[in-house]
Amino acid sequence: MGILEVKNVGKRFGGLQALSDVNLSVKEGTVHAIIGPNGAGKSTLLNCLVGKLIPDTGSVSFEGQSVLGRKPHEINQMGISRVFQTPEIFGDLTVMENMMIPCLAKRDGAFSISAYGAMMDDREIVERAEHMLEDMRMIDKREMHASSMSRGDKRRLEIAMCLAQEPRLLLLDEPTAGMARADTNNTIDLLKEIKETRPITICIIEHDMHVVFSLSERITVLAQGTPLVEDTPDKIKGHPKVREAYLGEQSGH
Amino acid sequence: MTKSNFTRRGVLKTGAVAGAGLATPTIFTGAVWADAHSGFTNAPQGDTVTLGFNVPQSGPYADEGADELRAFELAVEHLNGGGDGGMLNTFSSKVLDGTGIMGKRVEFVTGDTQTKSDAARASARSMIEKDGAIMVSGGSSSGVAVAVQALCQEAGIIFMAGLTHSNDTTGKDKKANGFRHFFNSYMSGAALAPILAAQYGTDRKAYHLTADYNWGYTTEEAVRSSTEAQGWETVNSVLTPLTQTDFSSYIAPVLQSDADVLVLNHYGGNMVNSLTNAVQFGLRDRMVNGKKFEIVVPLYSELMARGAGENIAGILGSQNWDWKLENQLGAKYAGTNAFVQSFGTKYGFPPSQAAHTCYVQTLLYADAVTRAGSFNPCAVVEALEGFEFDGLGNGPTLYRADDHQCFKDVVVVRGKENPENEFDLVEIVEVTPVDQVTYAPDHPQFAGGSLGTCNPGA
Amino acid sequence: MTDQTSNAGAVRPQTSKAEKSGLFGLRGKDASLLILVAILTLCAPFILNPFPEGSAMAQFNAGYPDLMQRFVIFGIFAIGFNILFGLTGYLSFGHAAFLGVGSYAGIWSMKLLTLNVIPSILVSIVVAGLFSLIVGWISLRRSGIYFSILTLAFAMMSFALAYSVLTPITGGETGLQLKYFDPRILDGALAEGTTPRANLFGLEMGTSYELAVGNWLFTFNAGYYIAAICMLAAFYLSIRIFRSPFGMMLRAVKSNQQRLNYTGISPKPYTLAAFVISGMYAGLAGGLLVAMDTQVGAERMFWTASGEVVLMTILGGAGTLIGPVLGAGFIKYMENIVSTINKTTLEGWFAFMPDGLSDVFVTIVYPFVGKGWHLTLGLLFMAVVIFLPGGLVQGGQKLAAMFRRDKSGTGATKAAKE
Amino acid sequence: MEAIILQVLNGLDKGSAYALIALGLTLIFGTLGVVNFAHGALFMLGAFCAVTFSRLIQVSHTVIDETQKDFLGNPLKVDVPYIYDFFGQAAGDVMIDWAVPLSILMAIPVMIGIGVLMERGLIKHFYKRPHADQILVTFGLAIVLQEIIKYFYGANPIPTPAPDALVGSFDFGVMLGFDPGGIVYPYWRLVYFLFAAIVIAAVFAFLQFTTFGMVVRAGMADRETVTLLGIDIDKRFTIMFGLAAAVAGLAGVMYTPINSPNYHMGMDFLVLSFVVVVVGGMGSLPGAVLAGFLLGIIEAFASMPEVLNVLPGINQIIIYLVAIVVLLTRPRGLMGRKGVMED
Repeated sequence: MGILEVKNVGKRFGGLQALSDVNLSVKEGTVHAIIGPNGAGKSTLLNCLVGKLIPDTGSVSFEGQSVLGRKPHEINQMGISRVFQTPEIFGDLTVMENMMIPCLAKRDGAFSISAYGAMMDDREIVERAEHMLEDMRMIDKREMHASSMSRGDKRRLEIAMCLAQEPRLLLLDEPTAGMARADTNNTIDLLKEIKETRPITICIIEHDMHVVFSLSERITVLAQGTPLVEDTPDKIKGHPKVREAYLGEQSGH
Repeated sequence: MTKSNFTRRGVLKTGAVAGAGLATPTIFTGAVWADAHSGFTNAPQGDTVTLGFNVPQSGPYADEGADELRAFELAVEHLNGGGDGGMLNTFSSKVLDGTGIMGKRVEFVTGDTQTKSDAARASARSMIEKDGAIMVSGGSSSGVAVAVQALCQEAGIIFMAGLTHSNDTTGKDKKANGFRHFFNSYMSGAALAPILAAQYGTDRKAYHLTADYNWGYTTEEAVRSSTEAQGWETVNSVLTPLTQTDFSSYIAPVLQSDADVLVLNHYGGNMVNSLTNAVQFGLRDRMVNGKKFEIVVPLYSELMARGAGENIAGILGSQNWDWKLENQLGAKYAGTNAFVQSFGTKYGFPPSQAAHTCYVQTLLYADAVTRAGSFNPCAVVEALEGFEFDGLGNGPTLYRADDHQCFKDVVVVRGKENPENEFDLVEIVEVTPVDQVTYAPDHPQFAGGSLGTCNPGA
Repeated sequence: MTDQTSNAGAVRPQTSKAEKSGLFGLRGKDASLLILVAILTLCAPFILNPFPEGSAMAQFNAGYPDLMQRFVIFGIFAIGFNILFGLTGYLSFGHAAFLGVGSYAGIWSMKLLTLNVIPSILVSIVVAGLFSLIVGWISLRRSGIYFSILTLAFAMMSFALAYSVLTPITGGETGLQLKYFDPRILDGALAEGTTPRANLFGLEMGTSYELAVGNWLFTFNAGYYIAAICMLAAFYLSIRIFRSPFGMMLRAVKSNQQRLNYTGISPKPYTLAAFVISGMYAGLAGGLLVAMDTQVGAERMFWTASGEVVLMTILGGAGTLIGPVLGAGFIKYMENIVSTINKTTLEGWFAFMPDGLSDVFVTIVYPFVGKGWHLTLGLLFMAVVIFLPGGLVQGGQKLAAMFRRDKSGTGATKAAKE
Repeated sequence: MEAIILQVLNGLDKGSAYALIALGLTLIFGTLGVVNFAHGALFMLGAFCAVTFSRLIQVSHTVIDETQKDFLGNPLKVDVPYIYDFFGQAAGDVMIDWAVPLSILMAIPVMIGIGVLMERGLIKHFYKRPHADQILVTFGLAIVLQEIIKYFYGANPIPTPAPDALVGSFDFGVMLGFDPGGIVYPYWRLVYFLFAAIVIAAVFAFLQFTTFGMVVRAGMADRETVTLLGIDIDKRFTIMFGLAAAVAGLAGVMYTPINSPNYHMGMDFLVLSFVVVVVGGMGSLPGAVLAGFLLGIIEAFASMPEVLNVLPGINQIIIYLVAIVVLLTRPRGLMGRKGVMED
């Protein structure tokens, strides 16, 4: 029984069968990658996991509890955090404030009004946020406006914000898309570090095979909305079915 | 320390000249002035007295407000002995001699009501609290009149209403410190009904379109009850929103009904638009039950007539006053020509009824103060209550003590078929004499209010 | 002296190191700002009456009770609106409805319960809060322009109904006023014909104390000070909200709702709470309007009234602490002072010039004052937004920056900042 | 039955005005992303083009007629329009009579000019500014424009009649086999409806069948891509603004015989036109037109006495009620696109 169990999930958009009969099991503590050519349904699957889309058929459960029908913030509160393709952070807020919000979410839940005490008087949250920033080596940027940072730093901040909630499952949607090689390597290093230092399961959707093979322990290959194979990276590398799926379209990867 | 509900700014404003002589600033408390005022709000000190003219200067009634303001300025000029004296020469009371009011030169301040009760009250409070006005006058709607009248009652100054036609102003919302010279919905109905019956017959079916607010309600009720008393039948009555601009969807059902008279209980922009739309739908040329279809507008105003253009041709309505009264109906309405002469000379066109009522109200106030020998509001109220006068353009008139409403003849007019110029759009049909429009103070259409007692303020 | 939210949360590193809270839990700049506003508000009767009575410039004096009351009351309204719009970015175009509903509730409390203003203001706040809860709960299902139009629709329906169908409850066109024969179950009956007046445990709102210094006359009005204290409390509370976790969440809503959702936080209750809080501010303003001037007309719910508070907030600087108050003061000053300047006044001002010249000046200035005050207002709106994109607050900051540059190196800067 | 047909006609007629104003508004709103509170003022300016035109062609010189007296007893001054001198009295009278339709000729260039001037001089600088700033500046502009009109024309409505040939009404019912007098409809309102239909069709044809229109539609769908393609979208936006101003202006010109224009008529229509655009859905031209007609018809039906007897006061709120219901059931209005003005 994995931490995340996807069973027989299907999703249809008008005439397009985006997902059909997807089964997936992510083991606790592993790094699991989902790869596939463009239009294979990777993003649709991810959106079904976090509550942005509701699958037409099948079930998705996290730690034995169904996530279906729950709103994104409820699913997040169950312990799933998501990193987006383009970093989604609070651009108008400072780095420190960006960091404090997930800390508050962790402690106070989806909604709590504390409109009277000053934010900066909340020792517990301030310390936790500062600690996290130090961990991520961003403490010197704490007063910066998040929108004025480089893309690599935005990504780092977004991951840090997700980690601050201490999720059991971290979903990453092409975390290195559009990044320069140096930033990509930094991100790989960061993810490796996270994997080693924290008890966390990571599920990653990625185009870049370099990233996939440097990080993951299991790989699921998705093509035309259905899982083709699921295996360890070594086996996937030479798998004929995978070659077939990629050849002709984007053998370059 | 003194307690006052409204300041006595007039004290210092005019006393400033004397105060300027003090070389070193001295701190007074209000108590120092206690003996200088005479026990009422804004008692004028020194040699001037300030009146507040609160008229709409922005919004749809801005032109009407501008005309009221012209009349006020003219009245002040005449009171101070300028110009040709206007109606001072024809007024039956002769105490005003062109030396201001009781020897004090008249000054005035102006404000913008925006035809909103909040803005009107703010503006009036500024006149009272900041400028030390002893009387406030003007306005172009009943909502504003009722709001400002109540304010003046609280503040302890006199309110001389401008154009306000709703029964409520001297009915359920009447106040001891407030006076209305303008006529009201009841009088419109009572004046129109016999003439409508004479002109259009007693066997008529009326369809009412009524503005969906207080003035509309009282006007409809007044016209309805007095026409029904003449034998008319009211087939339907539909309320239209204040903000409506296109009345086509209200006019169309009239075509479907068997009504042969349409009564438009609308004022201002509503009336201009509803009348224009009604004429567009051919109502004026329509025949129903073998009778010619007729449109009636209970309250006419020159500015609205101008806005509606040729659509008003042949349409009956009532007015408080018309500038042609004296020329056409003789010396009973003396004062009219004197006023038109001085207004026309100064501004180049004849005055509207709104201008007339504001001019007359200012004169009446000045006269009452002079006769009472005091600016004290209670003295003024006493002087105005039951005051009978003549020579102000409406013939013999009574300021009734019971409700502070003027009783005088009502003019019934009709839109001219071929107006010669834009100021001569209506013709006088008849004048309904005062006894036909007089009602008992406790008439049900006016029930529910009480004057209270006069309030002199601080 | 004034600071923008963007760097408002701006907490300097040293402050987070357990510095003890300053005035009522406010720190540094915030505390100075509060003190400054308090001083300005309490001394308003002096500050707003700089010209001696009877002088030509006395026209520009704004230190009379009605206008001073309006400054602070509309200041409250705008502060509340800013909590919603400035922080969350949700542009409500129907906030005047809450002010109106608050006013009606307040006057009914004075009609049915007591003439004391405290219960009336409380009733105003509660009723406006409940109404805003309903409107907000429905309208917040949509965002952006769709939200704006939903709030506009509710406000316009409130206005239209209050003006017409609900006349028995609202007084319709002529509004609601107090009568001596209203039931008022907590007060003794009033003598026939007397005018009911709002009071605070016997202190009537209209009570004024006048102080004459030379030719100057200063009016200290009880109602103004009660409204001013409410405004200071409202302002203080708004600073607390801006600086609180809740305020930060609201800014996060404005910044990125997607991320907020995926951080396990539901934006809707936060925006709804902000909506209700700002509705209650509007209710407080409405209640105070009634307390100061016991009359309500439906026009205060018309869409132009809602538009006015939007303009006040943007004009002053949306999202800043003090901006909305400045914007409210600016618009109310224009409305009440510039509109009263008539031709006679102008002629008085230019009387010192030779005849021909003074006529020229009067002719040039006349279209912009008196009945032309709207024109001046429109031109100033455009000028502010073109030259000061951050509103009046930014103008203040620019001035302050210029001042600082001039004095830099003299050491006066620090002294001025303390 | 007659009553229903009449109200449908009324609804279509009201709807034409709403649709025309909303069409221009949504062109600016949906394509340029600018909240234009001055759009109502453009409608009002259009109406005053008609007023100005009919005054211009009646510019007169004064002749003193000693035989008549004015109200103060002085000799009457009679005005003789110059146009009589140029074209003779008969032709001059025809031109004065047809002033409103003729003024379209003046209104089109004037309104396009005003639109272009507005965009180049003011709006251009606000594309990147927050919506709040756009609201403030366009609201300021609207106030200034209407105050200028008030200064020159006063606050009172100015009667601007239709040509004599089109005054009066037309017995529509007889054509459909109803009793005479059953369905009578004013000529000018029919003209207005046809005119609106033509303008709407012209705008759609322009956007559908010209390259310019294709680019603009592409720009509405995805502005960034179009800019990336190296197309000078700025210039096109200027033209769009001119076009939107012209549509609003024409709506105003033709509206003058229906209701006498006054300086604040723009503000009266402003709120309603925003409601129409939003109910139609942001960024959708057909949505704006559909919503315009829909709200017009619903408003017409809500004002029928039969309806009001059952639901008193429904006419006061119906438009807003419909707007709320539509927006709650269809999150982006009738035909709105995702992501336009949603933040």
